[in-house]
Amino acid sequence: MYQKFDVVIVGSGGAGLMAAMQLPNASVAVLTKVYPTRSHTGAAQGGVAAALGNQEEDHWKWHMYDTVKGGDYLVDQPAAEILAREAIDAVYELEHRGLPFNRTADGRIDQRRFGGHTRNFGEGPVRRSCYAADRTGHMILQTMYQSAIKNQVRFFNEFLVLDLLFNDGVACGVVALEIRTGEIHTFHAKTILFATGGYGRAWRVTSNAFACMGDGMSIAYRRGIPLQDMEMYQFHPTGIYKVGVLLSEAARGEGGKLLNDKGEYFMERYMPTLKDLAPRDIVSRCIVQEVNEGRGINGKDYVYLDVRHLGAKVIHEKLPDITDFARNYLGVEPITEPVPIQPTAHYAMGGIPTDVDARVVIDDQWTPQPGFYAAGEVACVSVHGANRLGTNSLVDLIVFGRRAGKHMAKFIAENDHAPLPTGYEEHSRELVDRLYSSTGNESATRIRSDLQNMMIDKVFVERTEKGLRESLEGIDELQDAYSKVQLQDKGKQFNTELVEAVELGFLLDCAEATIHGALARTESRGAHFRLDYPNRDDANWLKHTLAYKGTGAHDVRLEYKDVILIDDPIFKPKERKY
Amino acid sequence: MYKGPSGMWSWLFHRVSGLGILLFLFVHIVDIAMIGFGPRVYNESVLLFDSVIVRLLSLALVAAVLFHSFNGIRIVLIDFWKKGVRYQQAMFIAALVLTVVVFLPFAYVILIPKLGGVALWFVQPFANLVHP
Amino acid sequence: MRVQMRIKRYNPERGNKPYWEEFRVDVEPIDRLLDALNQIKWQQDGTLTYRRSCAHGVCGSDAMRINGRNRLACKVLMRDVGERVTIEPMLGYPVIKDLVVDMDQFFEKYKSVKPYLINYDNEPGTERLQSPAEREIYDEGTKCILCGACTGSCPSIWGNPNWVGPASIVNAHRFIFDSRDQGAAERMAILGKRDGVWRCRTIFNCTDACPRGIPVTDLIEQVKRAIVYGDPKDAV
Amino acid sequence: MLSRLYGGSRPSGGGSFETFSWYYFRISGILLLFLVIIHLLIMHWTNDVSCTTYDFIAARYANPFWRLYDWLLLTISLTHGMNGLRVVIDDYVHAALTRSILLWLSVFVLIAFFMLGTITLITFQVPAHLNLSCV
Ligand SMILES: Cc1cc2nc3c(=O)[nH]c(=O)nc-3n(C[C@H](O)[C@H](O)[C@H](O)COP(=O)(O)OP(=O)(O)OC[C@H]3O[C@@H](n4cnc5c(N)ncnc54)[C@H](O)[C@@H]3O)c2cc1C
Ligand code: HEM
Ligand code: SF4
Ligand code: F3S
Ligand code: FES
Repeated sequence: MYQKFDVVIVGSGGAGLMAAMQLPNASVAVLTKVYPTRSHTGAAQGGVAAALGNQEEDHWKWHMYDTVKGGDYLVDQPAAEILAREAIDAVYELEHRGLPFNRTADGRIDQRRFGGHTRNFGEGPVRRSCYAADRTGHMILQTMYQSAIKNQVRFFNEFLVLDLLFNDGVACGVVALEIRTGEIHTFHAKTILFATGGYGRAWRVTSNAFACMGDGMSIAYRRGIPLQDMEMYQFHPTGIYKVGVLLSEAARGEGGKLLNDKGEYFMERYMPTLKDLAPRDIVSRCIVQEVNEGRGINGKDYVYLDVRHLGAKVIHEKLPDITDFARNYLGVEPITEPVPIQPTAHYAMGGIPTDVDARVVIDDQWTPQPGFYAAGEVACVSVHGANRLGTNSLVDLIVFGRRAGKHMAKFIAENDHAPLPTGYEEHSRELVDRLYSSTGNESATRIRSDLQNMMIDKVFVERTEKGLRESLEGIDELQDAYSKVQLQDKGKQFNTELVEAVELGFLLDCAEATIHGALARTESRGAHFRLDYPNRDDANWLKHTLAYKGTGAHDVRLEYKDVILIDDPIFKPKERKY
Repeated sequence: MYKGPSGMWSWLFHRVSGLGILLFLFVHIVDIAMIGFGPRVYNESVLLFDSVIVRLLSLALVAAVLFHSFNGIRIVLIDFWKKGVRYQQAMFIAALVLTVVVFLPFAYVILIPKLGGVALWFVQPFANLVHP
Repeated sequence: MRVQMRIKRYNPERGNKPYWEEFRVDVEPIDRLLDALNQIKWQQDGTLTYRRSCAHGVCGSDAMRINGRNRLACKVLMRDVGERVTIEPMLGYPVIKDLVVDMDQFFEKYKSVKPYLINYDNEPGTERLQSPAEREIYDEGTKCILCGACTGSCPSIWGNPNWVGPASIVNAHRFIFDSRDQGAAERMAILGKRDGVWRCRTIFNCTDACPRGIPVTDLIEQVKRAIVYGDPKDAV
Repeated sequence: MLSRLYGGSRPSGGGSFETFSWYYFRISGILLLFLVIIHLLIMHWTNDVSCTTYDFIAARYANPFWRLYDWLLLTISLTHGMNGLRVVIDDYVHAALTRSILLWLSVFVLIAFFMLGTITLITFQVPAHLNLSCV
């Protein structure tokens, strides 16, 4: 089926919906592979940072500083400035749309502390995170969906986008599979926004939803668009052992501590000042080091998060989610027992490169790809650099989602529909038909679990040349195997086996770009820690990786792009100490 | 049916009892209307109420009315008493207990004149129907 | 532990009658029911169809009828369901395939109660003020993840699919009782109609079913009182 | 500033028939509670059913209070019960035509029984001689 819109937004998480809100007078279609309120944004717990200064003095510049430093200086600083400045308005916009923030006694939006957010350029913690109980992401998603209903946005729910169409370098549409009927649809548009989220499912232990399969990144990548800084992947230190479900940083914010097999609160040894509240990359690395040195619990690959000393009252009142999750998924009672945790794959700092208006840029010259936009976790602006601060992702969604929407409004006023290229559905039909008709007898389950195990063994918190090389071979083998995947379910209607198989293909691409980028980057920075190159190397590596899909079967071409710094001594790269 | 401790049984009983009472009400209006036809017609029609089987039915009616009334109060309390929702389960049990407690003496009073008949009815179900 | 899973299957493309199928899985007691379903799908029968996304009870994808009660498959642990478990799609929705039900009408009903902030005043430069106490009044309703478990558990909806259902009322409540909102009267007028709140006969299945622990019936009763009294203020 | 609580723009909701119907259930229910239980006590407790003969009824209706009492019982229980029936029909019958046929039918039944009961109560003439067996 063919349909025509001004704007097609792929993804109904925070980024996609925030953009949709800015386009009240355009014809907008939002395509999503799950119902809008099932998007992964709903899982975010902690909060959204903005220097409102409702609780104590705060300044957007301080926020910008924390963002740049937290990202280990791989941050494009003008983008970080926009993030910190516009966060304030974006949060007010959400409030006006009805978001039920917690309130201060005088009726203002309440704010609390969060890891890495400081006052006066690193002097001490500041209350910057605006929150709605322990479900800020859920409230953002609900509020935006409600707003979208009010504005009568057209949703296409349970549509899996398969391909992005270009005509002469101008984006002009997407092709999608309607999951319910198995039909292929083409959406012709003047502009397209990708807001498809991350790819945490590439790791066995992850906080990410099943839907986080890197779809948008891979679709763009297959169409010749680079993926930026894919080696920068954040592992959150406190995921529930084996399950990966996140225990929010709030647990450590309230005073929870990490414990090893010897009964030692080991963070005190590594980071004497910030201890357990050091940034996520650092804490994750310390956990892995403990495990590697044989101090994991019972010699296994996990440690404890201990909140027992906080007492039942604090645990019940301030950490209800944690209690709930620990009881539910481990059968552990946090009031009397420590909770088994391990680092869990959490957030992609990298993604489709964009400028500050969310326009996709395809090379080191910042050449925009007309009509194509990306925002949210799928995009790399880059405001998170090598490590994202807690609560900064939601800021990213609302600030750059908003800018994307505003810029698209301008774009559609100035441009007409580019015609669709010939045979525009061919590629997608082939993709699907190949899976239907394959008799290769390869199992998607096998490939997926091999990939997830490999990524957690070799492309995790600590990386080495040897491991990365092995994973390079591994990914090539898996890519080959993937072309032989065979389905049991040959039906058309609601074929989730087909959907999973298509997504697996996307996931492999993202893993591929990640591994190539990581192998090439011979330094340690933020979340990318190389045992064989343990230091940051600004002379050679203060630059973004751009990974392009090559022409051969397993080719990946790497290019690099400078990090944009501003001329201000405060923001000059220096050693990151906490 | 939905499993688990909810208010579903109370709703089902309430609905069935309400409709049951309504059915009886129709019958009752008709039989009272018989008084308009004079004593003979009425007395004969009302004789029916004396039979054992109908006595058992009117027992059911009493039970239905009692449960429906007490549960009706429970519903009103749930609706208008702000804490009512919290105690719905307890109030359901209370309604059941009250129903039984009030029902027993009623049953005794209604059945006692015919206890012999009741015993007989179990042996010879139709004997009393024809002539009580 | 070894568990027998009895699953109600339905595939519109292969014959048109639902049927029961049994699977055996080996699971850990603290595995989620969703893990067991995945195990079947990935290792035994790729055609088994159900929705899932977040896997930890916050997205609302996988509401289904588990041993006769509506639950999220990712929030139920295997040790709590016993060695035989019966899984069906939720009642009250058309079934698309296996455990997947058609939620379109559910969302249409949700939309019908105007589940968004209505405020006709000009937007202030900063936030609209709201005291913590005012915020607290509508807190419960904000937890809703639109999983549909409540609506699918309600006998009123089994009988009358047009009924607006508990989930919509919970979300209407969330705005009716929000001090920043000015659309209470519009919503109350909608909910006062034939398929509005009055179809709720306080059956409480919804409260049992809600995976977020929302006191659904309580909120519905507050809305009823708001309509009867004509003012939300008197209802809580 | 926080006094903008539930600002002026909240006219009263409700007022529709369904709202009234719901309210009526509760009010009539409470009234019925008393009327029915007293009725049951008189009919089944203080008297055995075998005593409720023509003469017994006639003796009661000699007093206009009992006529009024029974008329209230009739009216309220009939309207309450028929309202319930209407709700049940609404719940289970969805075909528009069948539904409206049934609803009209129940209106007719309601009126018919109401008339029958009312006429009985009004027109009944107490005979001169009563033969009370039980009292
Ligand atoms: C447990 C957890 C807690 C977090 N807590 C915080 C926090 O406290 N603060 C913070 O700032 N950040 C937090 N984050 C990170 C943040 O939630 C995410 O990065 C962010 O929500 C991503 O939003 P998004 O809009 O980019 O994408 P998503 O919300 O992931 O949405 C992606 C959308 O794209 C759609 N989609 C994807 N592929 C396709 C396709 N092929 N076709 C059609 N549609 C498609 C999906 O249906 C979905 O609607 C947390 C993350 C996790 C996992
Ligand atoms: C004796 C005191 C009575 C009380 C306190 C009472 C109370 C109620 C209440 C509160 C309801 C509403 C239920 C709801 O909305 O869920 C109701 C419903 C109903 N009542 Fe009564 N009632 C009484 C007597 C009667 C009588 C005498 C009849 C029969 C004529 C009757 C028939 C019905 C019916 C048919 C319903 C509808 C049931 C439903 O919708 O599920 N009730 N009653
Ligand atoms: S109220 Fe509860 S059960 Fe109902 S949709 Fe919302 S979360 Fe689900
Ligand atoms: S189950 Fe249904 S009847 Fe009301 S209390 Fe819940 S909505
Ligand atoms: S998968 Fe999200 S609620 Fe179960």
